[in-house]
Amino acid sequence: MARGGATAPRPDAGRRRWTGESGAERPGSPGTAAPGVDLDLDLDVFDGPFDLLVTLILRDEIDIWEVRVSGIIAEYVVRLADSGEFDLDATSQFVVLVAALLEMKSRLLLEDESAVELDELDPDEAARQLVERLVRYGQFRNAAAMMGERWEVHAGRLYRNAPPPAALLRRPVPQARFAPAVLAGALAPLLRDPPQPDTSHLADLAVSLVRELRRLREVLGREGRFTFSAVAPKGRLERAMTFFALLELHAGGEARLRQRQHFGEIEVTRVPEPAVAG
Amino acid sequence: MPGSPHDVSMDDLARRLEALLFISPRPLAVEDLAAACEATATDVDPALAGLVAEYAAGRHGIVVTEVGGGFTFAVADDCAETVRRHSGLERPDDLSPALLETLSVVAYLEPVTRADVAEVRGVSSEWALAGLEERGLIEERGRAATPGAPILYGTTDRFLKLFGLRSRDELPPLDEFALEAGEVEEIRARLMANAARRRT
Amino acid sequence: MPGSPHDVSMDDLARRLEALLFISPRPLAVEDLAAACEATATDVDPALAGLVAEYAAGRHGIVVTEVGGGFTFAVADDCAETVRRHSGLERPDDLSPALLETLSVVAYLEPVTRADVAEVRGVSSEWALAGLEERGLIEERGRAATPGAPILYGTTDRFLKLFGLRSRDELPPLDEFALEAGEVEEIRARLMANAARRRT
Repeated sequence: MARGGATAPRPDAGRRRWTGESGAERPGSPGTAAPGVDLDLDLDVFDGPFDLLVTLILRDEIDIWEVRVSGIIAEYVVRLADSGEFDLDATSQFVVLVAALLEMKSRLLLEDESAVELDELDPDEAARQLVERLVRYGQFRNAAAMMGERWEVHAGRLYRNAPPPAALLRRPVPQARFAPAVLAGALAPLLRDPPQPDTSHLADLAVSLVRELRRLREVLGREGRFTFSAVAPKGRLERAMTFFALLELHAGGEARLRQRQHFGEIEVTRVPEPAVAG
Repeated sequence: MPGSPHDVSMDDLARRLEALLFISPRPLAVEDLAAACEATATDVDPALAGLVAEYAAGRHGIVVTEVGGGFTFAVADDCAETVRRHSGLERPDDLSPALLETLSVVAYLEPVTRADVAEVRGVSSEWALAGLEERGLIEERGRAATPGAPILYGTTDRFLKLFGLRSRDELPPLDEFALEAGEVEEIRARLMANAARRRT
Repeated sequence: MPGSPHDVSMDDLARRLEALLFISPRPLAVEDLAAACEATATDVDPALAGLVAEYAAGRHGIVVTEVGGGFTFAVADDCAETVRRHSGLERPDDLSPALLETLSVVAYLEPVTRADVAEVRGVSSEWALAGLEERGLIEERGRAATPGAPILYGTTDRFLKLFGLRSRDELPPLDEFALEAGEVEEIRARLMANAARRRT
């Protein structure tokens, strides 16, 4: 793609809005209707469709602090498994939205951490330090705009790029300065297949946790109470999964857990409906 | 030119300088030129000035410019389009705002570590530094004598060439880019508003 | 020259011819020059004659000569010794990992376009190719018969010398991948596939 001449300046050179790696932008803006993901949620703080939840969070009407994102994911995976259908578009949309929620939440967590540190400072001092930092950063942003302008003017300049003719070289080309094997070595990493990201742990855990949750809910619904040893499978990993599932039931307010002594039996009791008030 | 050949030839030293600038793929400093001509910088200076005048903008299809720590020939700006069309040489891809910003941090603070850059920008700049390194605009400059001995980065001669700078000293002082009082006030006000919102 | 600047600048066409000859590492025929300037040979001839006169022997440190059916700039004979002395003072460059990787892609897959190299390496390789060209390790090998007719690159005799190879067939086989050096197409396919996978 040949571009225009080096002399043609672009009007907004170097004055483009800063985007890129910006940590300052929020995913979606307040009031943006979330694209349709058909999922009904029943969470501590919210009972209704997922779309509505996202919209409310974006409008700051629900505090993302209060929302357990893992709960949303678990619900979705259960629904996905139950429906037996896989809609790629809808699922990608869900993943994007959940990622946005997680990003917002993690950002809040980080903000809060720094706020705690700053609380230990004199509030005025903390504000002064922050302003100082932003002012320093602003300086570099302005400098970057100047550099952008210089780039527009100079980057297209053409310099000669030809090697001197051999006759004009005093020093002859160093004979066999490099071993040819070096070339094969340099190419080899490109020939190797890029490693596949290992997602097995994610898939395994998610699926078996969801299955385990469903199994325990059934037992709980049927019997009202049970003990850990009665429902736990033999394998170590499987037992761990059962344990996590119990914690999920507990966290979700569906079951009460009780252990009378360390390393003793865990008793699980159903919490009568409605589990969540309001 | 055509129909009006010059009657005066260049002097011997100037002609040799011209040959050197033509042949070298890199800009040549006065000392390099002097060494190659077995002359002193005092001899070279006026001859070079004459050469620069001969190839001043508008006179020839090429110009002598001082860039990247030395002197070099370049295609005159108004002939670049013709050359580009014929040679297929492309303008380098534009730098994204994130790359430009990272580059300005490196250029003003070099040598800098990855952490220094992240500190100024407030975001991890690993990707941006890798992009700049791949484009030949920054390079490793050894390791810092601090715990972990992190890599130090600095700008390259190619950086100087692409930004039309004679040397790093030619960058305008950073102070010139300081925010104006009004802008600082705006930042302060925004921070206060945020803090107030978080408290409620 | 110094002390006697010319009063007449070159005309526009002559200046563009000058720029074209300056940038091209190979002689350019009158037809090439005419095409590049969107002019006819009849226009180009007098402008070129003027350029040849301007750069006649003894006037500048470089001369315009006609060789092998085309015109090119070359160092004036009486300046050659200075240039040679300068080349003796330059220290040889090492090849950075990026240059070496790019060189290996060109060496095993040649002829390749800039886009092929970028595709295989997964990063824009313009700067690396320029660096190799400047070192005389790769050179243009005509144009690909694809849209836009991009430049094809291949390795040079200097490359063979530097790596102690008698011919390109002596490139070490990529044993690790059970491929013979001759199976270029297979390597190319594999590299392209890897590049595509890396992008996703």
